[in-house]
Amino acid sequence: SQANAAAKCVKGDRKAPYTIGWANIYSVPTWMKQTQGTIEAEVEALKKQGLVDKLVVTDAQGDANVQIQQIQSMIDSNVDAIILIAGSSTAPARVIADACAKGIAIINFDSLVDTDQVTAKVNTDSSQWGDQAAKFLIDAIGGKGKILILNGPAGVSVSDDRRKGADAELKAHPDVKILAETNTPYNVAPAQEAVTSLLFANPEIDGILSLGGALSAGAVLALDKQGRDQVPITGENARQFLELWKEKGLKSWATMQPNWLGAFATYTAVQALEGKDVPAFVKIPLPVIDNSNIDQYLARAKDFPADGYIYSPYDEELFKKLLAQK
Amino acid sequence: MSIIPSARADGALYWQVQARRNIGVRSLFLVVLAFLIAYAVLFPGLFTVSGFAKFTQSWFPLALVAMAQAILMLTGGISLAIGATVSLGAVIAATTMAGPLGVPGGAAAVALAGLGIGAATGFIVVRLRLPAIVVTLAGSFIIGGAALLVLPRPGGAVPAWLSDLLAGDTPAAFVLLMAIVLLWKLYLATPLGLSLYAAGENPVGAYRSGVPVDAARVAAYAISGLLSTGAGLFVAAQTGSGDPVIGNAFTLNSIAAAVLGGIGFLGGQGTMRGALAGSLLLSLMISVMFFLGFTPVAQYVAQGLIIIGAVAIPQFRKVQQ
Amino acid sequence: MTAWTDSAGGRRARAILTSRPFLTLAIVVAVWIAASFASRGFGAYGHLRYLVELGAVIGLVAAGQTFVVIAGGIDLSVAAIVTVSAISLPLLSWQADPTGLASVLAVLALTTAIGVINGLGVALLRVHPMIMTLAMATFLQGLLIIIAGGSAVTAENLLVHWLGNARPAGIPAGILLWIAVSVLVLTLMHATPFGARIFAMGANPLAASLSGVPITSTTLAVYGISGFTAGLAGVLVLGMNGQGYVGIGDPYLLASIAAVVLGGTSILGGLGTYAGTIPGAILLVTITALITVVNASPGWRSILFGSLILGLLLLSGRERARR
Amino acid sequence: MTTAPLLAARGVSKAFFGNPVLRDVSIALQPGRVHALLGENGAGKSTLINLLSGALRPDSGTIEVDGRAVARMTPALARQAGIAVVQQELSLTASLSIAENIGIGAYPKRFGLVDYKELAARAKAACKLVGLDEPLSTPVGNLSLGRRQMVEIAKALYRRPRVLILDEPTSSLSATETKILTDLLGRLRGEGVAILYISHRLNEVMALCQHVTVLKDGTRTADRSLEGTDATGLVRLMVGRDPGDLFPKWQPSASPGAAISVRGFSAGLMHDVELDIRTGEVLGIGGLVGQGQEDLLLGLYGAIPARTASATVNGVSGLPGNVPKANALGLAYVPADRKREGLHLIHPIITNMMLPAFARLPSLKLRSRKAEGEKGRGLAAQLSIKGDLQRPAQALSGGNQQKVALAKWMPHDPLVLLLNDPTRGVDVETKREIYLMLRAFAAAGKAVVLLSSDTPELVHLCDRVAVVREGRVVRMLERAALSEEAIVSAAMGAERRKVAA
Ligand SMILES: Nc1ncnc2c1ncn2[C@@H]1O[C@H](COP(=O)(O)OP(=O)(O)OP(=O)(O)O)[C@@H](O)[C@H]1O
Ligand SMILES: Nc1ncnc2c1ncn2[C@@H]1O[C@H](COP(=O)(O)OP(=O)(O)OP(=O)(O)O)[C@@H](O)[C@H]1O
Ligand SMILES: [Mg+2]
Ligand SMILES: [Mg+2]
Repeated sequence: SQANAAAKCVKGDRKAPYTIGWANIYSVPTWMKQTQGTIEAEVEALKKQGLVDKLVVTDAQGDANVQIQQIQSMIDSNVDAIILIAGSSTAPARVIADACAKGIAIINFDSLVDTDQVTAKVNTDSSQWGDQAAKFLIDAIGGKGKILILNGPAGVSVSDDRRKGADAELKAHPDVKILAETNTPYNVAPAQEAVTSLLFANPEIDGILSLGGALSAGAVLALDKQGRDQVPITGENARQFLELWKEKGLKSWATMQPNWLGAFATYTAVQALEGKDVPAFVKIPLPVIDNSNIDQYLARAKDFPADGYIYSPYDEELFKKLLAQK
Repeated sequence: MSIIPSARADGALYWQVQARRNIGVRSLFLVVLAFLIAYAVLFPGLFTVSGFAKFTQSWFPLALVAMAQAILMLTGGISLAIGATVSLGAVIAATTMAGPLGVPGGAAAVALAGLGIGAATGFIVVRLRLPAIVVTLAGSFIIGGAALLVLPRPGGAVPAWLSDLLAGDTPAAFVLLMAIVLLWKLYLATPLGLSLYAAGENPVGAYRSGVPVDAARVAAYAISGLLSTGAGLFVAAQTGSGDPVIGNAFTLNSIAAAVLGGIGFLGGQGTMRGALAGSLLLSLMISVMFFLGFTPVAQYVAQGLIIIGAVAIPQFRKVQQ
Repeated sequence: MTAWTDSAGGRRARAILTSRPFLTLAIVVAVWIAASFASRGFGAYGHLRYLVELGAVIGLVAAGQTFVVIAGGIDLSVAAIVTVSAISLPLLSWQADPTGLASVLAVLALTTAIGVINGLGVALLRVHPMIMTLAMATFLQGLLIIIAGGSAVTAENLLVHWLGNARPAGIPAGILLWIAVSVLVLTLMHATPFGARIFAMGANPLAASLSGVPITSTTLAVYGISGFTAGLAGVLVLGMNGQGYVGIGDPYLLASIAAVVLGGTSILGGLGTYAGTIPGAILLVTITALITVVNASPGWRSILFGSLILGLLLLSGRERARR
Repeated sequence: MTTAPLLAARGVSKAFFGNPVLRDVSIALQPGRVHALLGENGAGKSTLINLLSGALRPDSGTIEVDGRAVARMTPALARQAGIAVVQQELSLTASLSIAENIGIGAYPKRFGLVDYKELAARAKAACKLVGLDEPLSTPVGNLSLGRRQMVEIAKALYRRPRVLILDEPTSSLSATETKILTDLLGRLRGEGVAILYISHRLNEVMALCQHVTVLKDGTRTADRSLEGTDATGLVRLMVGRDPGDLFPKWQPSASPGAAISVRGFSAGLMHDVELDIRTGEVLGIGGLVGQGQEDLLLGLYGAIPARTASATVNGVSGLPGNVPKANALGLAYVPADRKREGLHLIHPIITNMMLPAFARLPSLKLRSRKAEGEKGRGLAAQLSIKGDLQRPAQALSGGNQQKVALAKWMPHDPLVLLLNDPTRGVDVETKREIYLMLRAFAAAGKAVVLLSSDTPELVHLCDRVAVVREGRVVRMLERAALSEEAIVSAAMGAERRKVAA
């Protein structure tokens, strides 16, 4: 990129304080609510610096088509930046391109869109997630055994990417036998139900490759309720899972999709509007939770909702460092 | 029989009948009009070509699925598979149009899939006399599964020129919608189309009067399937690609739009113009609430109130009269 | 209807054997047997017991739904009500309530009130049930944004925990609860004037009203019951999962409707029985479990699930002609 | 007559679920003849016409058109053969306009579309014949029962039938409309149309028909010319024994006390009504169809909003605000449209009979099936409703449905009976029973309000008749002044004035 080039989409004709549009796909789930919390906190901080004027929030109620319409409305009302969790990895691509053409800074995080017409994308690496999880599990069961794989909903990029990421490791270990796979929403109850049925169908299970935190909690509960021994399991920073991990003394590993991605996206948007160059893709390193640091996480549990996610701490220094990486 | 005199033809009958049908939805029209005005005040850009184009593009797929649901409800049926069918239409479009079949071939595949699924559903519901609500619930899993087989994760592509044509800066979607409404009017003016109402409200009586009741109902399902996959095709063009779960929300929205528009569940009650107005209201509501700066919580509450109000207030006036 | 003829015993037995509830039950048993051959663990006592326990949640939601459907309506807010119940219970716990009974009662009062508001909209504002309950579900989403995640109190409620985990005499408490509710529901439905009014209202509201059936209060009661049973299901599901979360009720909307219809209740109202909904609910969880253990891609699994429901419907689900 | 019958059934039999409804019945419809089909409720008349028109198929026997047997009669074939059936308000679609209803199944087409111009012309012609003057675009749902009946007839005429079958076409028509219809049928007969006419009003049959077929319990008991028969003879043919008088001997039983008294009453179409309903009387309500009579009853019953300057109902002042309150005050209402307003067709007969009881009993009191069964059987015996009470009400013939709609109020011993055409479609024997019941009811010091389209009924049964026109009670005819002419002329007053102006 050129020396003083602004970030993509940004034309330099917008002046602080900025109006930020937060195009949420569905604001009801707790993860979203926590994310919204980090965004609001960041906006407050930026307001104090005179950089942000107001935050406009939309909720597409889970409907990718409505999200398109709401982004269109944001364009129509000429917001300065849009931060976005996409309801579909393809659907908003065209409306985002329109926004980009209008000089609106677009920061896409968490669920990404297949288009490069954005200022920046911010995310952990889903396929790395799957890869690391598989590595841990295969290691934990000694390189061979029978496992279950728990996936998020079918037809959604994130769950598909995580699963694909695990493929290489699994292929490399032919002694690891996949007994069964499931696709459920990222929720405890459906995972628990599915795993219970699988437990009865499969008397021997050596490990569970779970690619979502609530799924792991459901699996642990299922094993517990059916009086089966816990097995090595991968997971995520869902508070319920971490508490179960400690309580049952699990052999486990977890990573996270930090809620502060929202705050970071907001920060990045303002930086881009302020004329700073930002990387087209900011890869957030996957934080790892294991037996060495789980207590630090659980020590902060009280600050997080019971059905929420215990995310790692963050501050502006972290954001600066992340933006500086090339 | 000569005692039946041949009176002078009354050419105005069609229009009188049409005018009568406005009576039931007049107050909904007023509500929609109020929202339109509010929208135009909040967003004057609505009156530019591209503003109008974008606005109608948001509405278009919902309008199609509202029609798809309404035509079924008029015959006393219902579909919980509308959303899945939209998804299937979208993924078929996104996987065929950029390939050797090209746009015409892809469009034909989409249309055939819609007609075929609709006709099959109709056959099962009508000829095997199974409750439509569960048949289509089962159908939603089957059709949704098929969409996942066609495209396991979002992807595919629709030629850019088609996207620009249908969902660019021209009000092509609006023109298309008008054309579809016109076709619907034509269909309703055919004996089979008009039979919809009789077949829905009073199937036994209609059968005895010589109405092809079963054919009318199966045809309704086929048309409904066509409209749904058509909505899917549009969504694919609008988004430039396919997504196997993109349509999910359309199922409930289509029902909400139809019922909001005064379509009854027992068949034969309501009009398509009502269903369209209902879908327009649902679509407008989203934009108007945005421009009023509602927070998500307020959006949910207002949405509930608007929907109830749009149905309750006219009812109230009716009771008072 | 057929199960309650007061004619000779033999005819009565035949009526029961050819009735929809019995047919649905027979299908459940047949599916269980067939599935046990395919997968050894499927027919294990523990698994079947678990399926029935899962069925209890659907069964509870579907109890209210059966009332509403027979009364000629439909309740699309049950999923949101289940979630509200599971989420708000921890918020409503008090120190002075060691058993947790008071908070459970408070939550049930809340969900019943939500149902009654549905009823008010339907009966007084004359809003179509589908619209009224859909709008209510939307309201409740807004409410959930406010209350969800707000409390960090896990469900430390003894009663709820007991419901979700205890097994007196080897039978999960959830199943016992379901049995108790079923007896009550069946009695209310088929052995009281209130039940008769509901059937009359669903079959022909105009004629019912001209016969003196108090339409408004009956409607309020019906939707109130639906709110109550959905709330109860929320309490149970909270106990079974140890934790409530937003979306916990989502699976129960379509499931409750499907259980009602698979059990032979007419979606048009006026005909049906909860006796059919019970096996209908078990049938649904059975099929879901069956699909889970089948190794296939998500697309094929979905297709298989739909086809199974359709096939079973073909066996049992003919709508009777009416009008 | 030497020509082959236009339409005939030869030895047809039909059973429903093993219960024979028709046994070896034959009937032949000749051109230029009005053929009466008589029989008690449930004798099988409707079933026979359903066989003739292809709506049902016979178990054995054949249907012949123009002397040739038709292998498989269907509604479509029947239509092609020029057979039109007037069902009793069964075949209309409420949301379609009059014209669209009339043409349905046989729309004139142009380029594959319905030719509205042609449709309007032909529908208008058909409407004119039956005296329907509402705009053709009016949705049928907006019409009263009687007007819908006229649409149904116009619909049959629209098809220019060679064979016209009418199933109780006059059961909800007033004398004036009946006259229009009978004149019309006379003319059609002159055109050579074969007409099959079902009615329970024997005076109409006597005046109109030339030939009669009588069914009893599904078998044909008579098939003969009507010449030389009188009404008594007809009844004898139907019931197989000598009939008594149709109407009970009138004896005054009215007392000066008012059961209901309203001043300045308005409800629906009715306005400014002053009315006293005395205990012990049968008060008739007459007039042309659809002048607001029904709203009068519904308003008193609390079923539609009503306003009054003052009102007393069984000693309590003010009108009941809703139906349960009206029931508590001792009012009961039997609607005219039994299928839509009176009955729960899909529910067992016994449940229908018990419904008012269910509405009043404490909600959570346990029911006793046994007691219900006994009470139901008692009612069925009282009103001679035959067969298993667990059958759905829709399995009953029309007349028997009417009896159920009436029977359900009997156990409650209402103080005021509001009746809306209670003998619609009821056979003579049952009518007689109902009349006896009503008079006995009045004699027991209760009040009966009888809204009826059957003028003889008003004349012979009532103590007084209030004639309603354009939403007002225009005349109150005392017993001494009661006659068919008096009622009809009071009802027609408006038309006369218009003509004079
Ligand atoms: N579809 C059916 N299923 C069962 N029973 C039927 C059916 N249709 C008619 N019946 C029975 O057949 C008998 C004859 O009925 P039908 O309607 O022909 O009588 P009807 O002579 O027309 O009587 P009405 O004068 O009351 O109209 C009745 O007992 C009725 O219960
Ligand atoms: N589902 C059903 N079960 C039993 N009988 C039925 C059913 N549907 C219709 N019938 C019978 O079909 C016959 C024709 O119906 P229709 O409504 O014309 O009766 P009807 O006797 O002519 O009544 P009305 O005298 O009021 O015209 C009736 O005798 C009725 O008993
Ligand atoms: Mg009959
Ligand atoms: Mg009859």
